[in-house]
Amino acid sequence: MRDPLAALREIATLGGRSPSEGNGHLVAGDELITDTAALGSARISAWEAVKLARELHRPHSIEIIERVFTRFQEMHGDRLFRDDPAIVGGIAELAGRPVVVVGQQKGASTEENIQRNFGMPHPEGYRKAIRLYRLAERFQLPLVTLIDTPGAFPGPEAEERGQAEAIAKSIEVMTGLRTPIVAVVLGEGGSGGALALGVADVVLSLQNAIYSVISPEGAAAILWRTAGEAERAARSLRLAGPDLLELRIVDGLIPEPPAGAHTDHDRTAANIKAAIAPQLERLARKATAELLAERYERFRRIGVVVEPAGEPVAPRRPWWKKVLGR
Amino acid sequence: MRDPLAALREIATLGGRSPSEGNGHLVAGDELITDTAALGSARISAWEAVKLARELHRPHSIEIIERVFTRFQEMHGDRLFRDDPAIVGGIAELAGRPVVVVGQQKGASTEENIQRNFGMPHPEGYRKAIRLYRLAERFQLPLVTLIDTPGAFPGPEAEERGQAEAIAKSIEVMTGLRTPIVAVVLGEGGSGGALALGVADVVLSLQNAIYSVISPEGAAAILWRTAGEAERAARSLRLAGPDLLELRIVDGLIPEPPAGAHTDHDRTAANIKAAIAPQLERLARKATAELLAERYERFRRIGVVVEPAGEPVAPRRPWWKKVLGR
Amino acid sequence: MRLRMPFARRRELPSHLWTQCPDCAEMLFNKQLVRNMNVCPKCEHHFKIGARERIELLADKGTFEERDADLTSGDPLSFVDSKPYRERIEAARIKSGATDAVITGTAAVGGVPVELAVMDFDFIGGSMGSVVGEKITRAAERALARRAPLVVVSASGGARMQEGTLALMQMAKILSAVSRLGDAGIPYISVLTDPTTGGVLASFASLGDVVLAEPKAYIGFSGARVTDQTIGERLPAGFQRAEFVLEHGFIDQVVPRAQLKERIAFFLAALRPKPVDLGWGL
Amino acid sequence: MRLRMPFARRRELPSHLWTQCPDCAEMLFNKQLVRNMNVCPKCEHHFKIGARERIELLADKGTFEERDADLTSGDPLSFVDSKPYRERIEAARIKSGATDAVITGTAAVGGVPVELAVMDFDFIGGSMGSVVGEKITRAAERALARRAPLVVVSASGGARMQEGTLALMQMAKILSAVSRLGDAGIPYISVLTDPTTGGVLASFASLGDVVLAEPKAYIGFSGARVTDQTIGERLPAGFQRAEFVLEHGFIDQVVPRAQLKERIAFFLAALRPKPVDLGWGL
Ligand SMILES: [Zn+2]
Ligand SMILES: [Zn+2]
Repeated sequence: MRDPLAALREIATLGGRSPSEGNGHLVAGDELITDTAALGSARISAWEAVKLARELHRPHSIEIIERVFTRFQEMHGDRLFRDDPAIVGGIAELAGRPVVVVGQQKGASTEENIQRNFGMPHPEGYRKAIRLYRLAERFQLPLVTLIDTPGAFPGPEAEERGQAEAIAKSIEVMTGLRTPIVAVVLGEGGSGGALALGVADVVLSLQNAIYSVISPEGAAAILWRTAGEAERAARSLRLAGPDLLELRIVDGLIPEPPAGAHTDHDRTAANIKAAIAPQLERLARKATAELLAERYERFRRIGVVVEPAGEPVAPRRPWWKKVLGR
Repeated sequence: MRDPLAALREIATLGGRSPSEGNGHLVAGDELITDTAALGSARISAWEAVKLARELHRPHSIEIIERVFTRFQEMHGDRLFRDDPAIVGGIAELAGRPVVVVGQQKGASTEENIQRNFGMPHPEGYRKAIRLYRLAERFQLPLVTLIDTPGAFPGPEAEERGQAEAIAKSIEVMTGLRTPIVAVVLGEGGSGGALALGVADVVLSLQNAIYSVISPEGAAAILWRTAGEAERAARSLRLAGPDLLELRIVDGLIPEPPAGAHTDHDRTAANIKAAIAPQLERLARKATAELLAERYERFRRIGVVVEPAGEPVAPRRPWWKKVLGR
Repeated sequence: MRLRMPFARRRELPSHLWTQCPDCAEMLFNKQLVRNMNVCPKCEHHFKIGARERIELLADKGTFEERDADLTSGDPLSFVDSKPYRERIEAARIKSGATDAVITGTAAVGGVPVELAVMDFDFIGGSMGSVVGEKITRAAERALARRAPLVVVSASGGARMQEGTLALMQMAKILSAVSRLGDAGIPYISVLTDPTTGGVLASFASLGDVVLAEPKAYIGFSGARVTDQTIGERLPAGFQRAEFVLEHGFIDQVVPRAQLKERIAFFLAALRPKPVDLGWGL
Repeated sequence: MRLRMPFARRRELPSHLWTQCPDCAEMLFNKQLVRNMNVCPKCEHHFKIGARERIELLADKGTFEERDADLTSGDPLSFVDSKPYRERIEAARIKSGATDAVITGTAAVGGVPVELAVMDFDFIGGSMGSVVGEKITRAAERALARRAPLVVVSASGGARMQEGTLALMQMAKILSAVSRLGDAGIPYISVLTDPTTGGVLASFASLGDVVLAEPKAYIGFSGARVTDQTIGERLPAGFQRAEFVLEHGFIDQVVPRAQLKERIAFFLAALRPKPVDLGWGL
């Protein structure tokens, strides 16, 4: 096996930083893990993380919203087709200041899951999200997104109404949204359907949440032709919190109670609040242009490519400086 | 009966102009009638106009587009739900320059009318229009809209998908669209469903087209409780071309062949081309801010209200000057 | 507050003291009904209320200052149906006590200064003619000029036929002004009450930054009867009622009348006008 | 042009001279097929073609200059399934003749200078990993820097599993760059070919100012098999084919291969980049 850190060094080379610099803009503290070494023996297996992330009684978006924020007023509808119960959103207050919050919503029971479509949004869910993003932008409210979905719903009606277009548009709108954005992966970050809420200035994850390009079962079915290899696929996909931190998909991990978030919703929410409040504070002080340029760079850096041998890659000059000749 | 010109004098008072000033920005010529006096005995009854405007073989949007423009490429879809055949649109060239053109599309036969839903758009039709308006804005192409609809489709599915929202949004987008717009009423201008394509810098109408707040049959059913009074309603509603010109709903009338547009599509199209080309030319020279300010004023002026007696209304200072203190 | 018969449009007893709830058939003592904001205490049926009553319910006490109260309709089309338009207006004036189908002015709601426009269904079915268009447009222009939010409460059968295309064009006139509020980052809250239809719904009423509706309010572009006749289909249950429209994605919340003021105040507190006008191109 | 077997994914005869059309079963002489742009002359079935063939068809003769040709994949996850990712890449390189699943460069199309990116389904199913993300992003950045239109021809099974979330994030990375083209008024034309699915369709492929597709191209977010299994429903006829997606409003035109270049050239001529960059906030 190849040294897994080699990949990180490749990233580092491209990004012009070494891993020891951490994620650059986040400072570790009690409320945020920014170095996987700090996890020590608390690091669980990928499959354990998958199970915890999907735990029925894990706190979902509304449970978190009610505990992290005050005075939440839900706002419904995409103004186009339908109000999708798999995505909730609205305006709430954090430390007395209004924010727009949007999250995928699973149920805590079978009945509720049927009503919420197991947290799998239709296109109209993403279009509701886009509408609320635009509301945040118009009134310069910070945006907090909560990611918790097995993925966008793959049914025929979702295809007919443009699931792909809706996800693409949601991502695109977030890349250019002129207000601060903090995203938190609460449970399952399922593929493009999760990323549609995930383009943020700061992307955090609960310690035991997962975020993956495909479900482990899906990967196993395609790569090993049996869903039985899901555990192995989970490991290979590097979808658990600490992996995401090492790969710089997320900027920090939010600690969970020792036995998992489902054992203590209040404490989980308190940890989330402690983690996001200082980030919103910090981002609010940035000029919009700086915010957008840094958001661009945050995603621009992601990926591992090898430039021709013998030509070491100089630290990449930020894109906007090239264009503006600075 | 009250002197019908009294109303015009009221408008004039409010707008700070007298009727003799004409429509302000348009100069009459062979290609455009801007004074109803010029019509003389050619002025037909309202009911005759209704019949001509609805004539099955009257040239509809595609027939006009093919004759007025060259190299028309239709563009489909609203990127949300469906491609509505009752609205057509795309890019074409006028005198070698690209324009975006969007129009309601009736059929010239029963089969085609069923396929085109008799020119009654669903919400997705208006959303396709909005998408094309935005395309015109992004690439600074002038927009030409062609109005020809009995009205927006009133079916339950259209209601469910937000017929009202779609029309409202289309109107709103047009009010602020940062590119020149010329609208032409080809046949029937049916209520809000027509206005959704009708917010333009210059609004023209074919001589025998109609434009009405409600169909004469609908008005008769409500006001006289019998559709049999449709002819009387048509007269009362002042929906014919010359009425629209006198009320300043349209800025000019485009002459039709003597027996009506349906008798000569080529000549009708040639007249339309002769009418709109100089308008597009003129509007292209305006700065965007001036264009938007004038479009605002064009619609801002419409309406007849009476301010308290004894206080003659001074010419209203344009709104944007008030705000900017000029 | 002026004591006023809450008009139920179906069966009702012609009593000065009692009104029968059209939903649950309960006989309600008028004074009690008024105390309960004209909501049936038994089944929560929301009776239609006039613009003045609505302003009493929404504006902070003593803050409402009416504007453009003396703007009245012309008769540009010299329109005559079963009676002349001028007579119809005169009758509506007497029936509703208002000069046209909207009352506008400045007010505070929950301490936030706003421009407020409230429609009155009693004035020719809340229909929108030049006066409604002019008054709401002026309210939006004042909102822009002083960077205050706009709150519009709609109740309307649509555009006023007796003013023809001039009425139709009010949709574009109002939206021209409302659109500029959006560009300038000034909040616009739209409240839909029973009924909001036609050209009012197809223009400003649908496009609030926040859209609220009262329970069971009838909300639709085409009247259900028109739709039913035109299409010859049976309509789904609850078709074109607020809850139905909410499910279909066009309303943020259905809010009972008793909570409406505090809810509007919440959104006004959250959506502050942007401090600087970013301009719309001049 | 290099003579290449047009791969039909179903029954085909392993001949160097003949290919059987998977749609009409006609036996087609390979040379004739290539002359016909790999379209069946009998039934117009559009065979998949490689990125180099596509560039030959679209770019004005001799104008294509490849960029970032030597950018290759790392193996950030040290991924091993039935074989190690590094071996899989090596095999794909040999099979397709390309270094990854997209070829990018500058070209002229109908005389208009553009940045061109063409995906190759033969390279691990046209899957999008870091290299695809980086190359298309660089193409978009070059397009912005020199204010030239961007044309992307997609053919992809989606994100590349072997690069995990790093592959997923390429969707955001590419769209960050593409979004800035839109803000700057620089045209972006997206061409969907058989098949365009998953994370590619759910990002840049869907958001062209103009979206064109080849006839019968398979276009969908979830594979039809996934959809079918998940839902247990029979799918409508033509589900997820270009014509179906056109009807549902997500494609501007379905364009036969023979007309594709002239059609792209038309839109490039009509949609000129705005002369001045209005900026995106700096
Ligand atoms: Zn009751
Ligand atoms: Zn064939």
